[in-house]
Amino acid sequence: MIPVEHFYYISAVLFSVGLAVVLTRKNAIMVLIGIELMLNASNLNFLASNTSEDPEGQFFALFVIVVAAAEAAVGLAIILKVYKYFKTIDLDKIAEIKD
Amino acid sequence: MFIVIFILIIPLFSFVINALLSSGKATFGSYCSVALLLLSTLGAIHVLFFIETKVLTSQVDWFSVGDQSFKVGLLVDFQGAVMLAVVSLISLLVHLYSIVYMAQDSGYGRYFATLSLFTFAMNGIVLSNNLLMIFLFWELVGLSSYLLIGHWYTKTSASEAAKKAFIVNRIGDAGFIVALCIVWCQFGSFNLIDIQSQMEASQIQNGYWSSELNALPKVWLSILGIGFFLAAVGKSAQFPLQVWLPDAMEGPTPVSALIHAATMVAAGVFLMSRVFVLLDGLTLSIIAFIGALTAFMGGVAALAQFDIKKVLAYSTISQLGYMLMGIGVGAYEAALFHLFTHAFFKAALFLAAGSVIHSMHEIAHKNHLELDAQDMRLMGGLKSKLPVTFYAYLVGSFALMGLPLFSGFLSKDALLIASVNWSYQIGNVAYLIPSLAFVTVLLTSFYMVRQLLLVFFGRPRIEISDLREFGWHFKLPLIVLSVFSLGLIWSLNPFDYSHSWFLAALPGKLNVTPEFDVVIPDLTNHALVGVISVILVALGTGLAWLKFRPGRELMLSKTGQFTLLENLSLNNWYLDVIYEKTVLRIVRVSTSALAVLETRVIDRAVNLLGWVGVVFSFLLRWFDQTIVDGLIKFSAFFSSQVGGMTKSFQYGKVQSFIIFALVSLLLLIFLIL
Amino acid sequence: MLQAYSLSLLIFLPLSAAFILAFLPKKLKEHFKFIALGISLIQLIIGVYLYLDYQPSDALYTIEAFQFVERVPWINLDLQSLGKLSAEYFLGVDGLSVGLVVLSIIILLIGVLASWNIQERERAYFSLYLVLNASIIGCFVALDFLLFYLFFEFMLLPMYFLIGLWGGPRREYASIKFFLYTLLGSIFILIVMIGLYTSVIDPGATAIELGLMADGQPLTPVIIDKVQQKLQNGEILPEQLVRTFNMVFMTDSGNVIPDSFLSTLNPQLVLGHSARFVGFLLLFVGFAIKVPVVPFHTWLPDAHVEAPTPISVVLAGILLKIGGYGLFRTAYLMFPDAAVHYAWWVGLLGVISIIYGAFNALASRDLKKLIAFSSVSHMGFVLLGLAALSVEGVSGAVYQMISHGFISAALFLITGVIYNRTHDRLIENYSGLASRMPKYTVIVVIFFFASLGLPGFSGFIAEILVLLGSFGSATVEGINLLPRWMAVTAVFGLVLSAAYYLWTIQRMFFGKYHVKRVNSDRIIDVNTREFALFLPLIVFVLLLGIFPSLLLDLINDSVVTFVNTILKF
Amino acid sequence: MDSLADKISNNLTSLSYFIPELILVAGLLLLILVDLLRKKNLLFPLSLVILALAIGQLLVGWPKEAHFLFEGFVKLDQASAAWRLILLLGASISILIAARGTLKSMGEFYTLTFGIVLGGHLLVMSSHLLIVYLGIELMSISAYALTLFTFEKRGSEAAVKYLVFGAVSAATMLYGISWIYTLTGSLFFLAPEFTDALLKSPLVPLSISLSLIMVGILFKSGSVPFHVWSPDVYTAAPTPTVALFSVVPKLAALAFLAKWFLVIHLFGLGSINWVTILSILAMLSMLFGNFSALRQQNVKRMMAYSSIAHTGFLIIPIVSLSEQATRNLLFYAFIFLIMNLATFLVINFFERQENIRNIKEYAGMFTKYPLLSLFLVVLMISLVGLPPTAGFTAKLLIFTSLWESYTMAGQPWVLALFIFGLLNTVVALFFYLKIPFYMIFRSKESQLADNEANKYTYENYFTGLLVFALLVLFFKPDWLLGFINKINFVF
Amino acid sequence: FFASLTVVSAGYILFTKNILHAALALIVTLLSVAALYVFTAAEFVAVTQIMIYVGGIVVLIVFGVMLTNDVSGKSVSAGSINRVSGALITLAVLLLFIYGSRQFTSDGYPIYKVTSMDNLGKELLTTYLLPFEVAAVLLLVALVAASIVAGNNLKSNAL
Repeated sequence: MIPVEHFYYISAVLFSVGLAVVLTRKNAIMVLIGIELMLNASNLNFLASNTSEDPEGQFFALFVIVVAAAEAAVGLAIILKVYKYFKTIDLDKIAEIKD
Repeated sequence: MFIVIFILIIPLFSFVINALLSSGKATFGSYCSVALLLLSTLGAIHVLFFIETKVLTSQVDWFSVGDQSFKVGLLVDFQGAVMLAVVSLISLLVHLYSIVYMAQDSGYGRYFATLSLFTFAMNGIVLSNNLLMIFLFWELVGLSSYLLIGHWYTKTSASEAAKKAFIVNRIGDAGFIVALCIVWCQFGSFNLIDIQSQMEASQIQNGYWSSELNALPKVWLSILGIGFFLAAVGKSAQFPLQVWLPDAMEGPTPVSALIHAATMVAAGVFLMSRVFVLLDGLTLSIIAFIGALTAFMGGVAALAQFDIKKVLAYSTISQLGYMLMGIGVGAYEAALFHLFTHAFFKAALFLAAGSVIHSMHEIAHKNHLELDAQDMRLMGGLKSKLPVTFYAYLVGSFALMGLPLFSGFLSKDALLIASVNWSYQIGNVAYLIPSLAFVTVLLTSFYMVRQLLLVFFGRPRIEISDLREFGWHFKLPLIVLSVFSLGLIWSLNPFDYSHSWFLAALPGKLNVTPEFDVVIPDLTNHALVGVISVILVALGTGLAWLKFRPGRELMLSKTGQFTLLENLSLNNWYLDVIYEKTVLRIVRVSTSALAVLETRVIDRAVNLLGWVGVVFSFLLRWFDQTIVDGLIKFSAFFSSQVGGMTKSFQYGKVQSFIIFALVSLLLLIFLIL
Repeated sequence: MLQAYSLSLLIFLPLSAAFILAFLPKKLKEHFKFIALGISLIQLIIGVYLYLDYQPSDALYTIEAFQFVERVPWINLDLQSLGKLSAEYFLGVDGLSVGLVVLSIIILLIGVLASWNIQERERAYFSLYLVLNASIIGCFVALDFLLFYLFFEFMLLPMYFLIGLWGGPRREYASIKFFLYTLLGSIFILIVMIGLYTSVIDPGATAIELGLMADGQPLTPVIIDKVQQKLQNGEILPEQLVRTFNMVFMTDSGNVIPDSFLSTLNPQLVLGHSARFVGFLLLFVGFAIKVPVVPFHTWLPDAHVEAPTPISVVLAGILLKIGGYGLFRTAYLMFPDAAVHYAWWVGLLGVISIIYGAFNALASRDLKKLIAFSSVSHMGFVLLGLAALSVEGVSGAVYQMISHGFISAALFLITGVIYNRTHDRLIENYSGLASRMPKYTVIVVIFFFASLGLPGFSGFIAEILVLLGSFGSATVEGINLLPRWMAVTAVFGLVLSAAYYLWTIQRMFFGKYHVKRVNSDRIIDVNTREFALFLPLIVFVLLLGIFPSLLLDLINDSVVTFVNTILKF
Repeated sequence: MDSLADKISNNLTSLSYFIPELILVAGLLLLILVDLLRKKNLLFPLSLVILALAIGQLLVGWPKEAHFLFEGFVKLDQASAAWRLILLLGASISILIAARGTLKSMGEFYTLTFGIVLGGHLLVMSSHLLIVYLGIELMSISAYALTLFTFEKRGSEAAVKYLVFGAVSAATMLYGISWIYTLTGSLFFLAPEFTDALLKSPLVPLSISLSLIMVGILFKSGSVPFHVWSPDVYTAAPTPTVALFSVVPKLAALAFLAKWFLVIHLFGLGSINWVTILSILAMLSMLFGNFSALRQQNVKRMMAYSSIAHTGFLIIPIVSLSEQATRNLLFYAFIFLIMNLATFLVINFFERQENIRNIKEYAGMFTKYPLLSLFLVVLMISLVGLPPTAGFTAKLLIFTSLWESYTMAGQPWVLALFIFGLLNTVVALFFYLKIPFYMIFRSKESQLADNEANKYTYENYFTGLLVFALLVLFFKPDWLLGFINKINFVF
Repeated sequence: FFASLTVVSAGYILFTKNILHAALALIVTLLSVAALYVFTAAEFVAVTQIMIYVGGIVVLIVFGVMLTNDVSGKSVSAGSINRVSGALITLAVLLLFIYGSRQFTSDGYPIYKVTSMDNLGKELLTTYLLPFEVAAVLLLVALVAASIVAGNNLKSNAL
């Protein structure tokens, strides 16, 4: 068996990687991918901690997956829209609104 | 008592009548006021004969503050009654005189209104039984003086003179107010009689001056006296505030006679006599010294003037100096005596001078000449043309010089003796005071004789052939005033003031200042002093005769060179210049400095607050854009320098913000931990 | 009927009129001013009634000490664990305020007359003016802090617009400056207000809460004592405390909750200072801005210079007095300990204002600015008299407020007259006006002399009282609150005021007639309407100068109570 | 474990308490249907009817006592009922704002609005972190889409920024929740066991996880430092939706924060001083909000910063930590709702009618629309917080509770917050008065006043009504507070 | 093994330049995470993960990539920004989290209990009814949102 700490470490690493992706990649879709990674990290945590009779963590993870799907759908739709207007999805090139 | 109120109120009526009448009926108004003033003069004389040594007083509540009440009340004692009579009489005569003198003036009604207002206010000062009321009327007198000096307001010099007079007076009033504060604080009352009795009861102990109510450090007693004295200095044109009086001659001449010679300027002396009990040794010495100094300075300043009225003005200053010196040496009754005699002869002189000036105007008008009607260098030989004027002037001058048989001799004698006695008592430096006084006697006779000679003797310097003296409006006042300048009116023995009915009627010594007991004048030196003064008068007359005897035409050219002394005299010791250079300059500089402070510093400091707000917002923006973004920029820069991995400096906004948020989050967590 | 509702009437008449005005059709615009005038006249009648019917009373600061009282519950919140909170619609006047109310009514009436020539946007102008009217009077009669604060703040807006819309060339700057300053001040006041009402209870309502008396029963001193005793012994549960905005209860230190923030016994510390002292200072600054006291005065010259004449009149005549009145009613009465403690500083600020204002007036080239600075100088006397805490001083301060109300109103009307004609207020551009405008000159001379404290005019009485009072200031523990040099220094303010006024008269009115950069044809003397504006002011100034008891009898008892209340502490 | 039948019946009973939400869901479906049927005209009235129904149901079924519903996932008490009422009102007014403009005929707009409201409802009622997460996500997803409804370049940009920021926040929050789960083994945060578990938890992970959760909440409420999305979104999104964003998600998040704050405050026993932290955040919010607003030219952007500042004010009663403070929070929220929405109503009017977006363009509008301008002045005064508007009363109340809290606990940061908050009011004056300033003092030369034409617009009436409410609530705050006071806040 | 696979593939996502590669790596990551789920006895979740994520989300993403990149003709890659700051932050976060996780009190080797599918279903429709319904609504809303966003897109494309 794997010690439970390992799950936590892996989840932490996963979250960090996700975060790094979000922070450093210019491409909006990459950012979305990063977010998915972060969500997965959380899920891993939930499941790792779900030791009792009550499968609370499992359900939570399930719902998170569902929400992630919804979010990804809307997110991609928005990105497409952006692409239509800006002809790019580089986040740093999207800067129309000024003070 | 009713009659006293009546006397007080009558001039006010006169004021109201004149103020409300339209300009068409101004003459009627002026006669009205003459009639009214006649009434009040009669009343005053009635009171004078009736009063003797009684002291009439009555008061009612004016308003109350807390449990203290401020009262209005009247006080008539002998000195007040005499003063009242003098003021009323001279005022009556001046009103009468003015009817003709001002006949051509456009501000006729205004003139009479203010003149009546002045009479009212002056009566008020005389009759008030408390200091607050005195102050009230004191200021009112100042106001009417202001208005009368500025009567010809279109003349810049007149309006400036008026302003100067009021402001300088105001400085004195500041002293009055301070003194009032001290009195109120110490006695809780302004009533003169209360003050006197409370002052007697008060003590000086351990450096504290304690009355029933309160105890103040001793120095406040001196400040009190100096405060009152400052008021008198302002009003009575003493050094260093005498500068306004010569300028005040810009006013119509009757006004100068009434206000700036006879009555108002004497109010300072009158006030000092009213508050005499409150003066302590230090104050008295200061008063004596300033008085004597002013007498001397005024005398010197009068020496070389060419303006007929200015000579008289400086002479007034000088005489007022005498009076205050008298107060200072403790001879307040002598001072009052001189006040009254001076009032008459100086009024006579001024009115006579007015007559001369009026005549000169007449000449100028007839001959279409542009000339200064007050310049003595243009006069001369008027004796025959204006006989009544001349004799009035002569009598007045003799009284002023202090020749025996004239009133001035009596009162001046009394003052001189008092000062001599006082200096005996004190010794040392104090001898300076009688010495100055005696020198002034010499100066007085010199400038008066000079004036007489220049104006009335010799050949006329301009064409005066068709000159004619004016009617009874002029003559009557001149005659009456001249009569009052004779010694016999005042004392049966014209050589000895101690026989004067006036001095006899005054109550005994008033001085109760705890610390310092002023000596009772010792009359043994009487004869000596009298003789010395007469000799000095003769000397002065001689000198003047030598220099200005008819026929000698020297130093009269307008372009002539003046000696140092003459310059000093002509310019009144350069006091105006000095004030201009110092006091006014300081005020001006500090004013503009404050104005600069106001606009530059204070306003800015406050705007700074707003500005800081704006700057702050920009800072925040800068923070938002530079730090938040700049952090990223910097990191990009950093990485390009160190790592050389990226070639672009681009940065993404959203992600930068996320970084910013995360940094905040981390900070937050560290804050917690 | 009138007795019971006169004060409400005073407030709501103009308010409802403003409302009606706002909806009247435009074609009636010629009549708007008559409506405003009518309202003011009705107010005048009520004011006269107030003045005549007011009975001086030296009752201590209880409800009974006030007259024409109207007291209706307004806000009653149940804060449960914090007890209850009550704000009332509570109006009333005592000697301190009755004179100011009458003054406001008169000045506002004159302001309407002075607005007769307003030609643009009459509807808005008169509506705002009436709103201003209501809030000013509200300020003076409100005895509930929240109500007072409401009126205090409410005043700002009409003022802001009146200056900003009908003002001079730099009006926008001036109005925003005015607004910000006063708002900043009111924030300070708000802070203290919150502190106060959380610390003070309403003994009456608390008694009802405790069952000591039934609802509707009159509040007797016995009950108050009982409640206060219980309060001080900590026997009242927090839920039963009825916290109040009532200014009268705030005045009584017995009503302060012992362990509260502003407790009199052991006040808490704020930054090392007693909370009560800090509270006093905040209130002081808040109102000092309004007074204005140097160095919080810089809004005043701008606001005055830019404001239209009637608004300057109201601003100088009344609004400044609200600052002074606020100091009396709140800062001093509610924090007597701090008032005594800071007397020296307050007095110093007063003296500085007097001298500083006078010097600046001397330096002003603009006539209106000169008068604005003279206001600063004269209001310094109010502060000085107040700081002295002696009966004379405080009476003088109240007197000065009212006297200055009349005089400064007249002075601003005076500048309005010349400005109306020539649109130029620079003193140096005029000379010898007396020859062309004799009546005007007479009026100017009268008011200038009144303002510089000539006896016979109201200013003299006020200033002499202040000086007497501050010289012999109240003693606490044997030491005078104010050193004597302050009074002595203040006297020189009088000299300076003579200097700047006389200099102005001499420059503008005397000498040969000559004007620069101004159309000479427009220099005409005052007309009848303008003269009618000045006449009542002359009468009042003279009346108050010659018969001070007309006013002093009214305020005397209240002043004595005021002083005793503070010194008793 | 309860039997299956029990659970089902439990859920069915729960449903009866859930009628407003059911109406919303049903309405949502109905609207989609109507939209599909191309009955565009029906949408607007229908949505209003649905909301009215929901409000009516809410009032009719006003809970007498607290219920845990659906196996304890939500807690229905009076406080949450009040919040739901506020959210429903906010949504209704927002939809009314949309009456002028193109949004009116877009079915999706209504659907998504309902989605946001539903999410808000869940959030304020939640007693389980899963519901919290779902609620927030529901709101967010709807909001991302709504941002785009201008269908222009800037809208899409704002949307993508919003999306990225929001998704990261949500993920962060989720990670925090997962840690909390690890720590406590339960997510029913209102249960006593949860509190006990928190108390026993080690400090470091606890503080990290709670901070992470805070990110999500602060993001939704738009407070510093998680505010950066809001200016862009406010600028670019259509005005009615901005109005909606400024009220519904924000207030829902704050309501949840109020609840959550009590949990993590742990009766003052915890080792983390959340009061200080939130005080500082509130101050920062006011600071950034007000000062940044100072130099804005765009009205909506200014309002964005204004609402950030208001978030700071709204946090004040939360940190005051008393029952009364919670009431004051409700009061403030209600007033904020009215004044903010009314302002957006006016802004929307001007945007549509005059195509005005920048403050300077308001010049001369006073002569053209006197009444509306007057209302706007009152609204701005209310937003500043001056009498005689309810904005003042609201501020007074929250500062009172803060003051009380300071006198009780004496925390220095609280005092700082107190003074700082009040001083911020002055700063706020600057920018709020900018609009009236331009409207009244600056005039456009070419404009002719045609009052009559603009007198009777529906905006006039509606804004008038809201403004009137603001005034009334100043003079008689007890009417509302009396109502709020009846609410039982015992948890 | 799966753990290291997860980490490696995630790292690849982070560092790869090609967005398609990233998407593929995401699949690997997700699969290995799913495998980890299985270790925690959550088979159902693992299955869902594979179905929704791999089957749905990743496909979506790949579509997204295709749609946004090939049209412009640019290379299907994405640069990176904020490298240093991003790395620093990430590192800090990572360290913090690991430091935090070390403090969890744990029993070392927990025993995960497999919940039967049956039970899960029952729970989902009873205890988790509300979240379930909410999730349904959420999906609906998301559908509407995505359709309006994308749909309008098409519409305006058509125009």
